[in-house]
Amino acid sequence: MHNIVFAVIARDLRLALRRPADIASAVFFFVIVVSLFPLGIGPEVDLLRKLAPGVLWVAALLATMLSLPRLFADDHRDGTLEQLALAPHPLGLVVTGKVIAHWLISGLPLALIAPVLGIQFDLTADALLVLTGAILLGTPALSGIGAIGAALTLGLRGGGVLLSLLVLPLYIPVLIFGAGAVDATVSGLGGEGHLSLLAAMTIAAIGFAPWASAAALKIALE
Amino acid sequence: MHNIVFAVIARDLRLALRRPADIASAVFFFVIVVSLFPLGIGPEVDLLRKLAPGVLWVAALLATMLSLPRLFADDHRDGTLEQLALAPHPLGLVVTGKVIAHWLISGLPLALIAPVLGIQFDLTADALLVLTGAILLGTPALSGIGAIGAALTLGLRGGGVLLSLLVLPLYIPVLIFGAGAVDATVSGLGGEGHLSLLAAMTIAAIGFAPWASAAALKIALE
Amino acid sequence: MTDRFNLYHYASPATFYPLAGRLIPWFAALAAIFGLIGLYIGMLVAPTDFQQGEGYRIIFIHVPASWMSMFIYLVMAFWAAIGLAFNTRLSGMMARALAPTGALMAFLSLWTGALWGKPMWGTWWVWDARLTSELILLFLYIGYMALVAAIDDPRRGDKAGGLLLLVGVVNVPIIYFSVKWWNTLHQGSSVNLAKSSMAEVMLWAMLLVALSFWMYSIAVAFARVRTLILERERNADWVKAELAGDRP
Amino acid sequence: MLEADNLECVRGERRLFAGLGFKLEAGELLYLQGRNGAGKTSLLRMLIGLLPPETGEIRWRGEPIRALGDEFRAELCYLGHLNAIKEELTPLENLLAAARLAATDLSEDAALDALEQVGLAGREDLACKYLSQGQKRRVALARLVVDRRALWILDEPFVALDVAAVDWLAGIISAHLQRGGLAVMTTHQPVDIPAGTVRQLRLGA
Amino acid sequence: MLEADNLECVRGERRLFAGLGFKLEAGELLYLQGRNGAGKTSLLRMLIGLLPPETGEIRWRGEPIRALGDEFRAELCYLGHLNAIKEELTPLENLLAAARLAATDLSEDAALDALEQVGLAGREDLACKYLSQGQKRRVALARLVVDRRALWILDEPFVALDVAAVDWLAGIISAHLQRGGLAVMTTHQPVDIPAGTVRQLRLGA
Ligand code: HEM
Ligand SMILES: Nc1ncnc2c1ncn2[C@@H]1O[C@H](COP(=O)(O)OP(=O)(O)OP(=O)(O)O)[C@@H](O)[C@H]1O
Ligand SMILES: Nc1ncnc2c1ncn2[C@@H]1O[C@H](COP(=O)(O)OP(=O)(O)OP(=O)(O)O)[C@@H](O)[C@H]1O
Ligand SMILES: [Mg+2]
Ligand SMILES: [Mg+2]
Repeated sequence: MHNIVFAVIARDLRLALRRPADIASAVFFFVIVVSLFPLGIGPEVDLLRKLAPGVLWVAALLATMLSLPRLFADDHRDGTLEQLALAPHPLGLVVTGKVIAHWLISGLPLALIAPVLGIQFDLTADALLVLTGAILLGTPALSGIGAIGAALTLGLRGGGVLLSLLVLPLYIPVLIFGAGAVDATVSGLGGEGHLSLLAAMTIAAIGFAPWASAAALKIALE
Repeated sequence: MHNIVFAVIARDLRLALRRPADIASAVFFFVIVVSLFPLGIGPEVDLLRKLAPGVLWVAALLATMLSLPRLFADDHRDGTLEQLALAPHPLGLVVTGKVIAHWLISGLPLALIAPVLGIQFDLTADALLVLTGAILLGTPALSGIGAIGAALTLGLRGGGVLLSLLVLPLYIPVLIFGAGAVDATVSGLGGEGHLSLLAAMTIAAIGFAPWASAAALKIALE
Repeated sequence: MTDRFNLYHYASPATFYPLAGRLIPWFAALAAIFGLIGLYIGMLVAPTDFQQGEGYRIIFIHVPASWMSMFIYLVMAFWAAIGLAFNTRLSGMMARALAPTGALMAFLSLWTGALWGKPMWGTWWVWDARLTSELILLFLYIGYMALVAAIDDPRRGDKAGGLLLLVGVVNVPIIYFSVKWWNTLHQGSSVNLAKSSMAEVMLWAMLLVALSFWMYSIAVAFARVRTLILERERNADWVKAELAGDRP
Repeated sequence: MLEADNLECVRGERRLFAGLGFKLEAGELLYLQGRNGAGKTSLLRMLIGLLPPETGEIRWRGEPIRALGDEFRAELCYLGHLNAIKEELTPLENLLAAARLAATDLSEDAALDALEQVGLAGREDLACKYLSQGQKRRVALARLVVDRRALWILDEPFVALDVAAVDWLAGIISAHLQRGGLAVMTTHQPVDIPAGTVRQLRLGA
Repeated sequence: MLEADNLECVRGERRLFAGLGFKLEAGELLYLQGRNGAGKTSLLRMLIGLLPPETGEIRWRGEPIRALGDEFRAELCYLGHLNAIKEELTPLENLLAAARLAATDLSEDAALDALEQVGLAGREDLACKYLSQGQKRRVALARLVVDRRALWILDEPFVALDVAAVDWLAGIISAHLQRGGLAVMTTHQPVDIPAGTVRQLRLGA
């Protein structure tokens, strides 16, 4: 039963490794967007420290979102998705595998690089720790929710922009609690409450999103 | 000779109108990103007013960038690009047409909606005027530079993220002078200098970018 | 006519490979010698600056690294132009081989600059024209490497990468003249051919380190070019012979 | 084994066919004919359960396929207009991944053997994007060599193949029928399937 | 008129062919044959100037095509594996847009007439994404009906067409040859071109 989940993860990771530029570029995108803000806003250190959580989270959101359109599109275009839908196991499991692979490729590297960027914004060690934790906890939810959006917009031309339109509003809670956790730590209130909410969202998203996405995929395939 | 430019513009606009969700979504994306920041950063009005130019410009950049991957990809996938390359006129003219159409679809609507968003950030009438002017002047350069990136990454899987990696650094000057113009107006220095630099960049980009893109397209078609 | 022939002769990977192999040790040795002397003068001989204290000595890395980062980009753009115009095989490989060194130099320039900025300007980083354009240079290097890595067909990769190099070349004069065109925090140019405002020892130290970086870049670029040649021509007879160890 | 009853297909405002029914037993091939746009592909997509018919029902071993779900799909092998191969992976990797995802067993040796049979010996390790149109189709067809599922649904399998490959594929389909398999196939090229019972069904006026 | 001289094609590390040459005069058809992966598509892409040959030269009316550039392309009509139609546009819009972009004149009446000839009457105003595989191919082929350029390069034009459409297309190609046109074509299906001189060229061992 769970073989299929691992088979999908293995295949997606292999495909990603076949073009390592992909993984690297998502991280670079994150880095670049984070560095853009100071550019537009100016160099005051105090101001920057205040912005840091918001900017980092928005950048993580955008980096995740940018990789979403291809989550199912490649498989759709070359006919693999059809074959996956015809395989003798629930499509939801296949999607679970794809969501996990997506997180490993896009979410995890962001969490690993985030503290380095945080240093440049002059965040304290505590805040950095919470930032990393929050991104680790929150990005799986981003991948899960994103999968629903990607499935719903599959095959629609202009899907990329439509997708962000659907997905961004749903990302807002993650953004608020994610940035909130860091903010709370910086101001000495402790971010645990925010973090546990993030964890709850992630568990809900991972459990529920694949099945919603699977239903959407079946509609797209008709 | 210039017929071909108009023919391309007419076709691309017709295609865009066939799926109006596209144009609307770019604008919505812009609106959503701009509204995300106050969420991640908090509600202080003074702070927000300071952020406004940077945030608006970064959002405009990202909205433009998001629509870039499809600039040539659709034509490439269905074989139209080959036919365009085989037509008996310079490919650079074709690309000029596509860049203009791209701007009409993605840049122009942003400039029209930007002042409305600026009001929410409490900008003065002067600053709003300069903001609109700057976006009007700067976005053609974004489309032009973007075309080069789109052409270079055409057909590469994972091109979307690689594309942003190539294009975002080149967008930085536009961002700096665009946001700088508004900043200068807000602080009473006058934004004319920045605006004329923006105009120069746009002229250079529109004149030069289509030919560089055409060369890149020929490489991609080999 | 013979000139032309010679050029093509050395532009052929089969002749360039052994030539580069013979030259590498020389360049490496020169790099070490110049570097040691330069750093010796810079760190021990040059006087302490009355304004900046010992911290200013970072200049002996910072300035040569900044120069090299721009110069290497120009050289890559030159090779790109040759490659696109004459379709020579070696040019693309030269550009590829130089890129990591260029990125390293740009990174060094930014890093040492930032280190220096903290004591001097009270901040690691400001978004002024020179600093920004140097950062763009680093991103251009990275973008170039990512682009050529993403294209499997090496010839196509060379062409696409070459185009990117040529497009990005506008950035180099911007870096160089930014201090003149905009009023920035960053210091203006103080070394020029006619007269130098710097103390002579300092100038010497800096030039020696710059020479050392130069030799180093050539040596590593040649080493990389050799592996690239082997990889690309692995089916050519001469490479097979080379790998089998038949060649003296 | 496979029965269709009173099927109706409506695309947009066009009724492509109605009242269509057939019965197919073990060892039989249904050869679907009809001009371009007659609704052949649409019918096939109904048979595999991806397109719900307007009216009517499709049964496999007597049960409606919607009710069977995974049980039906475990016996089904579909080959569509699209090849369902990944351009970045090599033919070998593609074949192995497809087998794993379809939950069928396939050893590496068997896969290599299948690739040799479809004439891709020497190209097992070249990424599929470098293959020619016909070679890509052959990678997709290699799945059939090792496939032992009962029902094959093939949408224009002969497209892009050269003459030798067409003959070879016809042989593979024959062998499948002789093993007691069923197949539904469309093609515009006249092809001779040497064994098994061939039933014809012509769509459209 | 069209001459190729000592062409060599290398893809990756594989030499597909070398020393290939031919001459084609007005009214002649070059029928390119070869198994899958022999290099037919690659050769066609060389002839249209999109793929630079490793060595050798291609001449049109005695001049190298690289030197001719737009002049050569003004006389060239290429139909590849891909249909080059926009899924969102209707067949009519597609045909008109293609003509404008190729800088050839085409009135709406002529376009409608062409669509009727390819059997798409009644579907002129349906977005192409709703068309069947074969109908999409027919939209692409409609360009040939009105095309009067001298050199046609056709890569497997018969794919996905039903029997009636295959005959029709063979007739269209014949008419082109009789008008004094040239054509280079590949196909794996045996097709009979009634008029004009047919020369054969077989690639690969
Ligand atoms: C990350 C920050 C920095 C970057 C990217 C940077 C970049 C550069 C570049 C590209 C050059 C060579 C250009 C030329 O020769 O005209 C250069 C030279 C130089 N930099 Fe920086 N720099 C940075 C920070 C600093 C700081 C903080 C100082 C000291 C206050 C400094 C002092 C100098 C000096 C003295 C030169 C030599 C100028 C000359 O003699 O021509 N730089 N820098
Ligand atoms: N929305 C729609 N409105 C009208 N007609 C439609 C619509 N969608 C599909 N069709 C028609 O439905 C048919 C689809 O046919 P299908 O793809 O099943 O044909 P086919 O028999 O497989 O043809 P081919 O031999 O060309 O592959 C086409 O005739 C198409 O024009
Ligand atoms: N990078 C590469 N390395 C090795 N071989 C390659 C590479 N790229 C392409 N090829 C080979 O080049 C050939 C391309 O052939 P082409 O597409 O021209 O064939 P074709 O004659 O049109 O075949 P078909 O009848 O299948 O359409 C294939 O055999 C393919 O395997
Ligand atoms: Mg069909
Ligand atoms: Mg072919």
